[in-house]
Amino acid sequence: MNLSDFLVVSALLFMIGAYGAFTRKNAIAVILSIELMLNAANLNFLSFWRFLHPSSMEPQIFVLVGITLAAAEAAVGLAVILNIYRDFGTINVEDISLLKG
Amino acid sequence: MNSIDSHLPFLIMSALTLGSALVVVRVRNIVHAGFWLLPCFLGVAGLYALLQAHFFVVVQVLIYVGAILVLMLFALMLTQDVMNPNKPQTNRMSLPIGLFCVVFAAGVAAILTGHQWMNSRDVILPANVQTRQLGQALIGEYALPFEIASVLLLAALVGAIVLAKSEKEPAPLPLPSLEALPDSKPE
Amino acid sequence: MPIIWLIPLAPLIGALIAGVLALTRKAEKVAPIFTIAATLYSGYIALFLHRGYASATWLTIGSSYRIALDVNLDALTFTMVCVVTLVSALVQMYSIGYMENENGYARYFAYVSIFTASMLGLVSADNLFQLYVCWELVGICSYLLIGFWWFKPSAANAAKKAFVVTRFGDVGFLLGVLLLSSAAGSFQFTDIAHTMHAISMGELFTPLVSARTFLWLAPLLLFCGAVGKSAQFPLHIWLPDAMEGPTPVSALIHAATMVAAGVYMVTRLFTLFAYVPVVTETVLVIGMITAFLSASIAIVQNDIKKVLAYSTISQLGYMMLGLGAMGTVIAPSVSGVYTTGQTAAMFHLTTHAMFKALLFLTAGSVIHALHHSSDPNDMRSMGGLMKRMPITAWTCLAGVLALAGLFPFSGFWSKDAIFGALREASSKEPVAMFALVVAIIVAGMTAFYSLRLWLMTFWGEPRSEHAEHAHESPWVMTLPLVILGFLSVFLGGYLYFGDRFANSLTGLNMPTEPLNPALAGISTLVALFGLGLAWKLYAVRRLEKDPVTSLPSSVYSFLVNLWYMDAFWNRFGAAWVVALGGMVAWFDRNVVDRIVSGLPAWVCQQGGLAIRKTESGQTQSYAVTVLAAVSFIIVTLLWLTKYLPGPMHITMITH
Amino acid sequence: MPNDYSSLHPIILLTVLALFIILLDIFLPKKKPAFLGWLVTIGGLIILLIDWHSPDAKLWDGLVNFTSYSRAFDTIFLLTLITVSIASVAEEGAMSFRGEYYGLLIFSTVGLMLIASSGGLLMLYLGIELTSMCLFTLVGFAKREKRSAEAALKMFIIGAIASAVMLYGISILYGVLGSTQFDRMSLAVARLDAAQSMALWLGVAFTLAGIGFKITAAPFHMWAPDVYEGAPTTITAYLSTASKTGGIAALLQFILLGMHSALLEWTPIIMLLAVLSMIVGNLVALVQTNLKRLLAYSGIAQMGYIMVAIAGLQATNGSMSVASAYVYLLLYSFTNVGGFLIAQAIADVTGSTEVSALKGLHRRSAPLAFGMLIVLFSLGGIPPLAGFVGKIYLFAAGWNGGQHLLVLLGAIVSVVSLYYYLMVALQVYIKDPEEKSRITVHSSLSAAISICVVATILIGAYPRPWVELGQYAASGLQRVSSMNIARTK
Repeated sequence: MNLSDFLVVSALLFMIGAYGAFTRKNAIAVILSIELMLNAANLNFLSFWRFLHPSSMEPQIFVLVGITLAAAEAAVGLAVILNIYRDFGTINVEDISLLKG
Repeated sequence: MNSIDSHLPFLIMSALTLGSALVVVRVRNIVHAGFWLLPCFLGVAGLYALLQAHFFVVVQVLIYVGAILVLMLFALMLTQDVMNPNKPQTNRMSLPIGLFCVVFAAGVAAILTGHQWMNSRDVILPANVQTRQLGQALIGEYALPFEIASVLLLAALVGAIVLAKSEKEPAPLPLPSLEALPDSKPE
Repeated sequence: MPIIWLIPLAPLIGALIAGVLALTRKAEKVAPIFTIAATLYSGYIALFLHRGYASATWLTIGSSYRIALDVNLDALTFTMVCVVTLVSALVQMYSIGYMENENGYARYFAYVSIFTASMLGLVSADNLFQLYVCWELVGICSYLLIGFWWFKPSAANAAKKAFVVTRFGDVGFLLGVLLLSSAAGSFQFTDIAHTMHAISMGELFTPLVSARTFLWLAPLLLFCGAVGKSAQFPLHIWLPDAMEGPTPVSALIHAATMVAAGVYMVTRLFTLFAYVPVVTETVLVIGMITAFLSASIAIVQNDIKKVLAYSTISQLGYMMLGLGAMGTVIAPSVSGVYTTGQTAAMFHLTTHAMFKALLFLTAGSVIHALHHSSDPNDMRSMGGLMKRMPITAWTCLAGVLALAGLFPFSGFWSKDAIFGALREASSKEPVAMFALVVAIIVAGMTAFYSLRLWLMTFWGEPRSEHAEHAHESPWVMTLPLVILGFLSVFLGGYLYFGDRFANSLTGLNMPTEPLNPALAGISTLVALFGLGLAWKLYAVRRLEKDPVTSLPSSVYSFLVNLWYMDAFWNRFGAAWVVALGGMVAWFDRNVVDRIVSGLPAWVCQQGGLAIRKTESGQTQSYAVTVLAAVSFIIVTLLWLTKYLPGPMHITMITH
Repeated sequence: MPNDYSSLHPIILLTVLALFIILLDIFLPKKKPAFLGWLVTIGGLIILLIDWHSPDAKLWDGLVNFTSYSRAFDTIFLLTLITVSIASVAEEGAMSFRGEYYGLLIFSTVGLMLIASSGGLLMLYLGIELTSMCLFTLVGFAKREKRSAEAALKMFIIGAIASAVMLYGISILYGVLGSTQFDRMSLAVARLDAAQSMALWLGVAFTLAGIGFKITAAPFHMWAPDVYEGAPTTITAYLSTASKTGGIAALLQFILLGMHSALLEWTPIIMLLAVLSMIVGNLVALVQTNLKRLLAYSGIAQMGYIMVAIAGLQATNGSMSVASAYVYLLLYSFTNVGGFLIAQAIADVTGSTEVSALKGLHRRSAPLAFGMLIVLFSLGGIPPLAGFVGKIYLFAAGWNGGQHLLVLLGAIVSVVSLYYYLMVALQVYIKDPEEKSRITVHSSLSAAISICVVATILIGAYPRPWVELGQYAASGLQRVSSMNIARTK
């Protein structure tokens, strides 16, 4: 178990999240996937902190910011989706494409 | 680099994280997807524990599992009738995008593992000291980012209320749990 | 502030006053008083000062580039200022009558006055930057004035076409400006001339291209601008369409001044063109093609303004011929070389400005008289206007004969100066010999169509109701005609006999190249031949059918004319001229038009449509693009840094 | 630099202003005009004044740097906030949550100001996120309109993904460089063999996604046209100017402060963005029929022109590129806000933002038509308007930086762009109007439009002070950068 192992796990987690964000039809599932991506970034920060710069404070602050952001994004995102649900009667991302070209 | 003696906990935690993450992005029933997020977040918390970041283990469980996940589940319940779980829940591009993500992940992992990381150390400070230092930093050196993060949350809250509040009726379901958010913010 | 600044500024102030008057919509009628007074005042300052220089820094970019505003009143500029202010003032006076009942009366004068200011700014520039800015400004004014009658879709389209087509040339011009100024580290003409000299001596490195390439590329890029603005082949297509604008505008902008800006620019920067023969040869060949092509088209036109438009293009081609021929060098120096070709071109520019403005204004006078008719521009529905509009007819005849280059009218002297330059060049260059022959043929064609125009309009009997009831224009319109008519007759000879032109241009006291009697004789004969042919075909009482369109087997022409010669000319002369003209016109419409304004537009359009398809409205495909772009950047960098270290550093051209 | 915390005052005061307005609105009677926009204007002007009088400062060991650079960019942000707020007064009557509207707008400006004064990726990231978070809501502010809701969803999803990608990239950069503070980053980059460190460029590429999202440089531009079309027009105006300006400010800091010694490797990335933005923006704008979409694509192209100057950073030692980018952003803010506000004024009457709605505008409202003409000509780079001066300056910086081919391409696509600007001008001046009724514009909206149009003319006619402001901005960045370089040696 070393730094590389953690980095590989976080890279995989990030890409799984990205995959979900790109392919899920349900808008809420897209937000869930984005949360996975944010978690991957946080995991990265903490691994670097632990293995490379254990006395540095920056990664921890970044993780806090990341978590705050996740919470804020969840709140705004769900409100946006609720709004979409009211206007369109669906939350399928594919069906919401009035604007194009 | 082997101060953490056993590989087993790491393997279990990564398997839990990645496995449940895969289920989250693939499972058809969206509510199930929401519930599968729980072991995934717990797995990440476990990895944090392996990294001796105890404070963040707690925060991860509190915020993600306690607040965000509950919020998600509320929203899912609210809109679950919309999506028919018997139909595919992924769009047409899922196969090429999947391939792209696999290749990309492999590339990123290869570059990151191939890098010569400098001054890699094995020092582990006791966890309580870490938390105290963090607390001091948040009211000292990093007071500004901390405050800005709170402005960010406030702005998000205001925005969420504006968007979610319907023009006539009182606020719909997600709001009560939103208001719980600032309290659970790490102080 | 030195008074010299007022040369470009006075018309600008006039334009502002007219603009304010246009906004208030009251007292619109007094607008021309201000603009004409301002224009005349500019001309007066120039006459009064004669020479002068003023410069001010407008902007400093970075640490080295100084962008200046200058008024450099030297001999060349002096000539141009006189031409511009004189023609502009007369055209504005004429417009008082012509635009009397139009909407946007004051707006019109504001535009014309802005144009005058920009044109004066252009000719008094001492740096490429100001030249370029004014170059664009006159383009915009032209756009606004062509589209002045915006409610006509043809006018709107013509305005757009003029703007877009000239922009093609302007890209080249802009690139030339950038190339030269970055090499020189300055925009000033003298710095650039010295830089060019240093490059030719191999003393200086050039950006982007080798010194060898630079010497021909930079001037040719500048020439692109002249091709666009002076309507040279293959960008000439905008000028005939530009006739949609009010006729006085055609006289001022599209005959006398703006279209001559290209010729002026090449003259001003001629020292840059003189380093490599291929550059002047290009100018020569382009001028030759333009002169011949448009003269042949002019023969078959029925729209009075279109004939004049093609004639203008053809005459501008003449000026380019003169520039390209170079002739002999009068005054060699790094910063300002003077050749007989240059002086001939400027001489022709001056006389042409007078007689072509005159021709357009007479055409305008006719159109004004017929403006109730459905197509007031069509010469087939005119005829017999000489009795009804005598002043217009006689002044027009003066313009026609000047255009035809008949002795002793103005056009004769300046055209022969160009022929003289060509003859001098032909001893060194075979292509100039060929160009001389073509130029003489064109002179014959010019004489033919110009007299045809006059005869179809004024001779014989009226061929329509409206022509029968036409009246002479009011005095504000005829007075400018008389003044310009006078100048069209005498200006050329006046400038020639006093050795005035070349000397005023170079500032040196040297005798003008004397007229070559043989050459002058040939050109006069050819012109007379053209005039005679036109007289033969068109000087009839009732012109039932335009001879150039009639078939040789037409019984009518046999019976009426009785002259076998007529039929003979119809068959072997006019017929093939018409066929040739038609062919060239077809080529112009279908090939040149399509390639220049069609192909790039089509490519851009298709490219736009193709890229637009990626904008599918699917949020997730956008999201994929973000990560795909990230991966693409990573792969590119991997490729550049790891496996191919070469290209990375090739792309980085550093000073 | 002194350790003077009074430099924080503008940011603090702006936050307080936002909170004050949100609270004030609760006590104001609904359904009556409240002129909150004018309150924002007055507050904004006062804060701008305070900003210009606050000292240079480097706080918390370089977490934030207040320099002439941040001051100059704050000016753009605040001026845009002010013009957009003035214009929004016209909409106040029909708006629910107007207090929140202005509050969020101000919060997003706070975020932008943080970007411009950030001394590291931490504050940069927070600033970007604060701005985005406010804009997600503002874009969806017209809740009843499907298009607005859709725009909010699109911007949210792309924005959230971009921010996650960026955070991941920052984590890698942290791992490679050991810090996200610009001064320490540049120190570490100088020690590293930058060209050979793929992990570094991995981090850079990921981080760029977040910044590219803000700038809407191709290929990160995809969201912009849809969102611009769907969002309320005042918000589109803000989004297309201030938000992009913040992105460029972030990019310049990231490159020049954080990775100064790796400029050579940066150049191809910027060149790629420049080429793609110029081509995609201009070509797709050619085939647009909606004015807001057209301006969106033209905005993408304008970012490409700025990238041309930034690609020349290597050779010009930065200052000319930064100054020209700043001048362009300043004038572009006025011009583009003006364009969108005119679109808004027309949409208020005709209910349409299609280009065809402009038909015969000249006869329906001559001042509006004139304003549109100025905006279009300025965007097209026709002298003597602001856009021309800006473009010349940008291309001169690019040319001096050795990017001759990019400048060439820029000149060519500028010609293409004239075609579609003229097409719009044609509709305004040449075509017959479908309706003859005159268009009346709300007084505050017309005030905002006048500010923009006058500024566009003024900057073009007398560019020297604005260019000097650009050089002032560049000097701030230069100073911090040279301090970093000095530490490296």
